[in-house]
Amino acid sequence: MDKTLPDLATAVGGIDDGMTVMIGGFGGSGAPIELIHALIDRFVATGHPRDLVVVNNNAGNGHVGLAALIEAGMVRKLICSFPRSADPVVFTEMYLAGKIELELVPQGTLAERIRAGGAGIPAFYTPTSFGTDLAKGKPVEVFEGRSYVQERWLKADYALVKAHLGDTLGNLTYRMAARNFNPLMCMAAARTVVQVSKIVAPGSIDPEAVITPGIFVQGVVEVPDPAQEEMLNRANARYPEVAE
Amino acid sequence: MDKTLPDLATAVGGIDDGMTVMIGGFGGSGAPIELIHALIDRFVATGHPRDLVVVNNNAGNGHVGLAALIEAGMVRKLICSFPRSADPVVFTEMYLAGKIELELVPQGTLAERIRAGGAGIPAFYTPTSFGTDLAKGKPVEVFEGRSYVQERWLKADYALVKAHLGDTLGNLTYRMAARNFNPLMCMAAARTVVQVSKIVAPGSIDPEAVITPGIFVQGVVEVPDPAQEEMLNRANARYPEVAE
Amino acid sequence: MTAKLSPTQIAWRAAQDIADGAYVNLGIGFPEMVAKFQPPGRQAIFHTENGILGFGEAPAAGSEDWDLINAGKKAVTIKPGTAFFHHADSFAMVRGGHLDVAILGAYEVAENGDLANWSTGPKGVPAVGGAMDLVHGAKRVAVITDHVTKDGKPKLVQRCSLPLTGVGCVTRIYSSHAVVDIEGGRFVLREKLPHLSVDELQAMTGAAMIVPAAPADLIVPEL
Amino acid sequence: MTAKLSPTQIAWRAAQDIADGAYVNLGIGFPEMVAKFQPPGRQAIFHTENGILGFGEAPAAGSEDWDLINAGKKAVTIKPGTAFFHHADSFAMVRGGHLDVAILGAYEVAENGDLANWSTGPKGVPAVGGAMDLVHGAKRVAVITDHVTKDGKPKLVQRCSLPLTGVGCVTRIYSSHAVVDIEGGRFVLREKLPHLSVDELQAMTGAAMIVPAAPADLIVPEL
Repeated sequence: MDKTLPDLATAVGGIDDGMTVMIGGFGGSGAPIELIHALIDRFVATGHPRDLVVVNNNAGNGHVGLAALIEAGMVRKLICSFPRSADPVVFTEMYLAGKIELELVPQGTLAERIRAGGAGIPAFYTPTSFGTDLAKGKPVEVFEGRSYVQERWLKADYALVKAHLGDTLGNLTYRMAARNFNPLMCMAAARTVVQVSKIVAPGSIDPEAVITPGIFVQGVVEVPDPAQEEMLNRANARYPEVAE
Repeated sequence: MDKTLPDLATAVGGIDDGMTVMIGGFGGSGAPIELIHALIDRFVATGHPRDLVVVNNNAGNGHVGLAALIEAGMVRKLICSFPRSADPVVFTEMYLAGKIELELVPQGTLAERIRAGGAGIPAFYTPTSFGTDLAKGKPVEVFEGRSYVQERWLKADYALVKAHLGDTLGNLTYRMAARNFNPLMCMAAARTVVQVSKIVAPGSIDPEAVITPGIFVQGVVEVPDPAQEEMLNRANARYPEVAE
Repeated sequence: MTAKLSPTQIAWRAAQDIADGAYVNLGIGFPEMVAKFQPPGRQAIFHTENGILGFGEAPAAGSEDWDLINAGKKAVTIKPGTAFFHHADSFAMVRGGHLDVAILGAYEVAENGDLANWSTGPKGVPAVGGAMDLVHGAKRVAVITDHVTKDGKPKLVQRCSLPLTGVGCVTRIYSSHAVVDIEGGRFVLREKLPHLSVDELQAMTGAAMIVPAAPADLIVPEL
Repeated sequence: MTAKLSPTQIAWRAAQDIADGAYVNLGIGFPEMVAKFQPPGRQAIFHTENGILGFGEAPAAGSEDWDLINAGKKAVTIKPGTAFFHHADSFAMVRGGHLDVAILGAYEVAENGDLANWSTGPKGVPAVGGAMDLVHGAKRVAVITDHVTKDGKPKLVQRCSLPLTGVGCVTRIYSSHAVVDIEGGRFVLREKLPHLSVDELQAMTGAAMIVPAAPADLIVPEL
């Protein structure tokens, strides 16, 4: 019953070519940088996984984390709401060169589609995007005189998540606004692996304070001092580091 | 900006005839007994409110709280999942006598309909109740080869909620399984009034520990030692107390 | 030799199929007993609809906290690793397919997997609770039940006559006399009480069972 | 006399209409400035899409915590009464109609209330963020904008030519030259810069305005 994973490589070891992978975080906050980098390591060593469909709110920043994953050429398609950032050059160049697909989803719809995936709700109606280009091709229904767009659930093969504390049963807490999409993605993936700053014994987290109950988590790996994307980018970091 | 209400009578003073009122709790845990009794007091004194539509998971127990509200003749219709209890005599007699309507809703659908009401989702699809009597008359749609029932949001004019701590901005915590439907009902009512064991100053509740953010709450009233339905029923309590 | 298994014994048998670390929801009443019989070395994590995962046993009489109850409104306890959550999150766990097993009672189970366990007909007060969600949520839905009604009528039937809880949802039945799987719209006998002949069991069953060459013996300790 | 209001001044004007205790979402960039100009004695509660209600001002440089940011990815602070929550709960607040006001930027606003503020057309990388949710969620959706584009073309138009963010959602525009309401599918002039004639303003506006007998003066302090 202990969900502790020995290392990051093990955590991402089951991600295969073509899988849909949800990656938590909003910009840098809550982004599981170390899990992403472990996935890049595997690709550098083996050429796999590739052709991934990645779900994240953004499209990465600079040349680390999600941006590095995209830059490595591992991502076939990105599902996100806001592929802009302080330094979006990687995604922008690949998108304009036709090397990566984009499914643009309004942010609230993205969050709700992921929750729906986790909650067994195959479709729901939202006022968001009605009458806009992003509603094209989607069923519209009128309820109580107002028009709504039908949106479908979003599920993933894997979720890569960053949390703060995690116990060995997978119960999680988050740090402030680093919560964002992470708890939802835990729910929506067949397999959720989580990097936590500290793995603690069951009972160390107050039952009232658990944000993600362990049922939504398949593995936890300890990353004591996780990198923060903003700090890496201020230092002009790249991943993998370029030998020159 | 201070949402503190002076007393229970004020808290329930805006509930008018025919309104839909969500009442939190699952059985006795999380049931806002004192708010319900204040509403009964108003009815005893004024004859109003009446013809209420009440949403609760159950139908009351014994002769206090929700059971007393029903017994007083204030409830036209009950929307619930499980109108049975250790002592369901009040609802059972009135239902079998045709004096109260019942809309029976599967428990998970009830919870999700309330959340949908709070989240601006007018309808969603669920596998629950497909092929059963409770799906009769509801639209069915097939997604990825499986059949789902369309369910509609549920909203209320008022929610009566019991929480543990509340700050003056309406941020709330709950006690253990007394959480249940309460946070959802806070979201789904035009006006949510909450009885809390203690009103505290903003900042007294850790921002990570807030379960219901204040945006979902319109008023808080302090009830320092709330009655527990199970204990009232063990003492064969009635509300109002019967003078004999 | 036992004429039939007691409810406690049926619960024991059902408990033997629950893996270590499994997330399990036990229906109100009789199914709740399953929790008592986890095999040594295995620890399931129990879910209750009203918002607790990983709760513990009943507290001693007199030390109940009525904010800490299960779906049957019985007092429970917390233990290391317990988590609380609201009803929408609770049923996200159910409907979203996160539970490994749900074990429910039954009025009738049909060979097509249909279950009737919430209404005995139009009389009385109907009550459904979380059963309709559970039957479409858990990865595996099992039923524990007497093999026949008090009047001796089969509870394992061709088609349910009572209002359905769910369509084609049950995959295994632990009865007072047998363990029966549902596969391809048919009852498949897996285990039967040793003293009982296949013909005797078939006579108590409302639809033809597929019977393997040698169905295993259903052996349960005295409890 | 000011030729036109600066963005800061537009933000000031918009802030004057926010009630004490209002729940407010400010769009990324220019609208964020509105928070600075709450009238004395009033305290709005600011919501950010990424899961904070009631956050405070930016921290001093060097003391940022990058887990504590707003939707524009700028560092913020907590203050007494702050609450954290996940994205689905955050957009439940938005879509569920719990916000009192959302103040957004605009490329174009049409007299029918349509807003275009997310895409300047098929070139480049499209990005929508939370704008499409906000325009259908908040009780009141206001826009702050220059009255005309850099090329001098009207931003208040008959019909939007750019991809829409939302249909019929905007009810008030705070521009560099005027305050304009949208009512019954028409622009209604409420306030204009004192030095500006109605004809001059109309000439800068892409659709005919309804002009009351005496539109109020739009008077904003130097900031």
